[in-house]
Amino acid sequence: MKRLDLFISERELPQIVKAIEAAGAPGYSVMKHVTGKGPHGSVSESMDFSGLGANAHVIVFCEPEVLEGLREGLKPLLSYFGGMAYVSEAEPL
Amino acid sequence: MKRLDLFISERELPQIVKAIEAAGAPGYSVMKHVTGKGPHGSVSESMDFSGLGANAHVIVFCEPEVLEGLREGLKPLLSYFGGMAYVSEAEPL
Amino acid sequence: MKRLDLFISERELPQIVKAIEAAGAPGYSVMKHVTGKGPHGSVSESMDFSGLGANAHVIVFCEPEVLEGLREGLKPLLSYFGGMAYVSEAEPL
Amino acid sequence: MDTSLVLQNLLTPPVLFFFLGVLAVLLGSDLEIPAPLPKLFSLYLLLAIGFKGGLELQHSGISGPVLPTIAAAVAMSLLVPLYSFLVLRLKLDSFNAAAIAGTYGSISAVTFITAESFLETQHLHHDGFMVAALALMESPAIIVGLLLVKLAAPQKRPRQEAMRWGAVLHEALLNGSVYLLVGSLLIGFLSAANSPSSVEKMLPFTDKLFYGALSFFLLDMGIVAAQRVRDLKEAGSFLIGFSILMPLFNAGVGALLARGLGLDPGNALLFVVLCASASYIAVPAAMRMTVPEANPSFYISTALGLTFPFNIIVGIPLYMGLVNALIPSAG
Amino acid sequence: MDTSLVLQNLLTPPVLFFFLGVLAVLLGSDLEIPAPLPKLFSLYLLLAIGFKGGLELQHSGISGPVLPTIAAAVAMSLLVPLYSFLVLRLKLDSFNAAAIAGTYGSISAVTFITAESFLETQHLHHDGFMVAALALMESPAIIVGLLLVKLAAPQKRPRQEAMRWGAVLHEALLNGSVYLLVGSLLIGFLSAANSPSSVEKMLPFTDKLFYGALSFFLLDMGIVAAQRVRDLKEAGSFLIGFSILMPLFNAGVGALLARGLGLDPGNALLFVVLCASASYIAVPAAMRMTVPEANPSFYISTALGLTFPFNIIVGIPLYMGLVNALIPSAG
Amino acid sequence: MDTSLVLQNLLTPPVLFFFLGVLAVLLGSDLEIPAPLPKLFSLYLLLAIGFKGGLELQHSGISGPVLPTIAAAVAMSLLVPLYSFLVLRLKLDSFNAAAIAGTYGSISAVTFITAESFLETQHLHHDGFMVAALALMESPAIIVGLLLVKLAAPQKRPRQEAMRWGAVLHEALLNGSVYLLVGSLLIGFLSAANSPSSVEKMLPFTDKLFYGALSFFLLDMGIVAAQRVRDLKEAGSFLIGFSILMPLFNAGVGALLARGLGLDPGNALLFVVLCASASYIAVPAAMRMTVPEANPSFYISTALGLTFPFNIIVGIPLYMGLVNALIPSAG
Ligand SMILES: Nc1ncnc2c1ncn2[C@@H]1O[C@H](COP(=O)(O)O)[C@@H](O)[C@H]1O
Ligand SMILES: Nc1ncnc2c1ncn2[C@@H]1O[C@H](COP(=O)(O)O)[C@@H](O)[C@H]1O
Ligand SMILES: Nc1ncnc2c1ncn2[C@@H]1O[C@H](COP(=O)(O)O)[C@@H](O)[C@H]1O
Ligand code: NA
Ligand code: NA
Ligand code: NA
Repeated sequence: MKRLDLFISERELPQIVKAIEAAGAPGYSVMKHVTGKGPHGSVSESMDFSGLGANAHVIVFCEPEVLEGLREGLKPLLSYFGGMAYVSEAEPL
Repeated sequence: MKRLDLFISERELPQIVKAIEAAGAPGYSVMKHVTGKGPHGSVSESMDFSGLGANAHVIVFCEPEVLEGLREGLKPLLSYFGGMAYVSEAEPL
Repeated sequence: MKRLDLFISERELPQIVKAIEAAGAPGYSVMKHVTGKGPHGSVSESMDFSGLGANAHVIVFCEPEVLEGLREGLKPLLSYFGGMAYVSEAEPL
Repeated sequence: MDTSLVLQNLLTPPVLFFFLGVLAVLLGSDLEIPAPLPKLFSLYLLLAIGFKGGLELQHSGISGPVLPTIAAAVAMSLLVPLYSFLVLRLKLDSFNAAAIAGTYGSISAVTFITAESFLETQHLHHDGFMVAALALMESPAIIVGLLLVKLAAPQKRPRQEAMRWGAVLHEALLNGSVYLLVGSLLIGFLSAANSPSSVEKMLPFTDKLFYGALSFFLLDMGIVAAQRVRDLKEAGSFLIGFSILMPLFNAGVGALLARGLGLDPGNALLFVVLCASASYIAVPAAMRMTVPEANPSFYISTALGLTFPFNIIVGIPLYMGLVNALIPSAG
Repeated sequence: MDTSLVLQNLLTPPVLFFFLGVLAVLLGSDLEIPAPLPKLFSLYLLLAIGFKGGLELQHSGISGPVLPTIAAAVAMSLLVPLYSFLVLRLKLDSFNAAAIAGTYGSISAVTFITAESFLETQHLHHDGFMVAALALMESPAIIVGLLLVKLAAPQKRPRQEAMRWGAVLHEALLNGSVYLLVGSLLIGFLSAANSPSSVEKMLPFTDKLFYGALSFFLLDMGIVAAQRVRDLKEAGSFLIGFSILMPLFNAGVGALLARGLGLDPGNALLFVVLCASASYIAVPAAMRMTVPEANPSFYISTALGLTFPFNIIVGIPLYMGLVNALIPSAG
Repeated sequence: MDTSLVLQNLLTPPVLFFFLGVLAVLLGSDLEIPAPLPKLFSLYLLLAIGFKGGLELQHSGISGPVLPTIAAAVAMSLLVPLYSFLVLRLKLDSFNAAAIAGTYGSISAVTFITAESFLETQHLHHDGFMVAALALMESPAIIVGLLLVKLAAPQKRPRQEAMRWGAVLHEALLNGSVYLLVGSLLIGFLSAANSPSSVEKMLPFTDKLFYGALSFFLLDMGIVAAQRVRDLKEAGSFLIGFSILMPLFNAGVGALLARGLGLDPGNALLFVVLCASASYIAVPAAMRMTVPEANPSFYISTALGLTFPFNIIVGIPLYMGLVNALIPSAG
């Protein structure tokens, strides 16, 4: 089984979730209020009051086949809006 | 070393933590306010005001032997209350 | 590629982040409000009002070479202030 | 149905902010009141309503219709789940039927508060002991709901120990919102007797802010209720019908009881609203723990997605009309 | 420049708390107002300012200078982005120029509120319809900003569908903060007409708390604005100059328009402040969605790191001086 | 010990809500006030107490007993840690002894506020300069605590640079809560002199809400304090004894000093409470940074789990009795 870790802006969350569902992932988990730094600069929570928000961390556990679909659906979003994605191995308990 | 990622309802957290401690895990970390989707449907934070809450993400790093005990203690809880658990490999820094 | 998971007190976050940047990591993500238990005892969110805070979960994805620098910079902080760090494997999507 | 009453209720800030929240979801606005801000308002409203009730109870004393009314209220919180269960079993399994039945036996503090505000705009008197009735109707319904599961559900449940009575009673009586409401009631009661000057200093917080905080909270409730409407489709027409007809039936029973108890119109309306409302604070949290077999989207979407808006928008003025018809005003 | 006005503005709690926040960052204090508390204050201020504006609009009616003023305000929110864009294109690409242009066409509700508070300490009258102008200036600027991108940006953008007009209009009109402001305005307007007693009960929340809540929020704004100052260095001297000179220019245009519209000094100051302020609530959130090519640190740090503090601290009294010079007080 | 004073203190909303929180933990209720809501109240109380103190300081001026009292307060915040350290070293290592010593030299703003509220129910006058004393007692104790570590701890600490004096002074003086308190004091002082009308507009927020917000916060403090009681067992009987006896001793010294300073009973009580209280806001956060070798559960559970409840519940009326015995009321 595969584990996908996504870090994106909270603002793009609805579109990312749509893409995950479209790829047929069996589920996903979302943590908001994530801060950090990446190639596009620092992200803090200080603009939260404005609706701009910080980052979200999205985790998807899925079969390798589904990962292919996720890659296809997510890559364009990540390259347009920014954000990072990493894959690792995992097994159900 | 093993890494266990649990996703359960915040409401069941006390019972899950009890089971983790009973299995002799050397420690654990808990993140609340996790939303997501799984076989039992969507979970949002909108009922937070009622004490129902969203999901919690629990992480346990432990030796493989301890994982066996965790499996035994957690499986019945997960199958009764719902929730997901995944295992992967990790090493101390 | 390597994935580093750090669990430290929110109070030490600025120093930890400084060490991560000094080691030349390409980025990092931070989740606050993490509770848990470890060799130094339990950590809850109940002292949050005092500025003491709970734990933070820091994730760094980086090349193995950078991990060496991270180890060097972080180990003294972790042994002085407490906190845990685990390494696993990951690949970009 | 007295449409002028409906209109008078409709065009007040609390109800209008509720609509604004509903509309935000329907139109797809990204307006959001992030957690834990709604919890702040929810805790505040429970604390304030309890405290004010305690003050009034101290002033009015425990006499006249107080004890019979409270007894009748508790009786309704035991009875409503029983007959609701029978109706719900027509279409649902025991777990879901019991969880929803408990929900309708219990009460909605926010509906109660909105009814109080409505009474104030109508210049109708009501008493502090009604808050005691409110506080005492939450727990029995939870217990009956779980009793129904125990009696009617398949004998062998995997984690029977989760149903230990200790745990159930604990959840029913010490549930955070029940506890805060009852505790604040006692604190109001004690403070009013012993330290009137300190009560005076509490009032800007518990009294003056109350209406505005209620309006703000109802904005969020509108958002949450509208998000639940989607679940209603899944729930199907049986549950949709139940969510409207059961409150109406309970209101009717409540109105007759209120008349029998000799309550004046203000207290009678509150009594009817207690009977007609369903819990979406204490009960869902309790059910999730103790009847995990039930589908939360059923008991939450009926109580919060349909019965709550119905009561807030048309129920309260409708019940006022009913009360006015059954109970002649003293004035 | 009337230094006594500047001082009078400076030594009031809202501005002093803003300074306290700025100084916390400069001195390295760990003072922090964690999320989502600033959001609570931000939602509260929008709700309260809208509600109060609605009340006053109901009382004053829609007559006299109301419609011309609102029309002029909307016109400015369309015009300012156009000429700002031309100036910004001198140094920036189309994406960044359009995003910043939209920001300056729109308004800052907190600057407006601080100006209202300033007027009250000056005992100068102002009208509720100015809040309607505030509410109506947010969306057009967002739309013009995005129109500019569409017209001036390289033809082929990777995710053209993100620029569907439906999505853009949706973002402009239903953005959470615009929606709450307009909704609260309507609720104030309707409540004032239909339920004066319920309005009375709202006032302790929407009116009495307002000044203190503004001060608390400005403490956070001071922290956030000061954190943005670092980004300004990256933005360079062109943008730094723009963040001061453009508001001054817009204020000049606004003051002349206000005179032409025959506004009295209080309303004139508010009109000028609307023209001179830049949005850091609704617009950045919209731009992030629809012009992700633009660098957020540019449009946020100019509007929030420089224009906002400038307006709060010296802009408001400066514009008051300008208004006093151009418009003779009726008194 | 004047039991009627104890009872009068006990049956006020702040103390009763504190009890309600304690009881919630003891009974196992799931009542919870989630982060960051307690931080909202904590920030609010610091802001309001500072602002009110500044106003009063402006009105009373800096004369008479003001400077001697403040000097005595600062002296106590230096002295208490010194003799506390000697006592604590009997059983604890230097790190833990120094951290706890610093905690007891510093103050608890919430205890101070509760004492102020108690004085108001007793109709006893007190002055704004006592808030200045409060504000100035936090930092010196932090510095002495760290000085003790430096002098008495094993020479070689792994990260000696963490103890650079710059960092320590920074933490002591610019710690968020000290900074907000002192800043609000200055803002109150400046506003009162320059803009009385703006002060008027702050009062509903800083004054009227104060008592209710304190009660709400104490509900959470009750929960947190009771959760700490478990840690007390680990701390052992020596620390339990210390947490009660040291405040009593400090109160005695404080009462004699207050008499020597010629303070009237109201100010004397506040002075005693400053001496007798221990910090669980600024100091633990500072100690965690600069003496990580010390066990936080020791310095938090003594100050928050025992000394704080003791002072809130019996300490304040007890100290009032002491003050009444030592200082004859002017009336
Ligand atoms: N190397 C990394 N390790 C962990 N998180 C990262 C890393 N790079 C980027 N991120 C996260 O991804 C977010 C989006 O990155 P970006 O928009 O590409 O700068 C950042 O704000 C971080 O939260
Ligand atoms: N495939 C998945 N990937 C990531 N998280 C998941 C997945 N499936 C379930 N979850 C999380 O586990 C929670 C509980 O799942 P469940 O109750 O089994 O529907 C969900 O609400 C998600 O937060
Ligand atoms: N075995 C573990 N698994 C997951 N998290 C852990 C583990 N051990 C420690 N932690 C986390 O690391 C934090 C710091 O640990 P400590 O070394 O006790 O200061 C704890 O509070 C937990 O959040
Ligand atoms: Na009911
Ligand atoms: Na503008
Ligand atoms: Na002290």
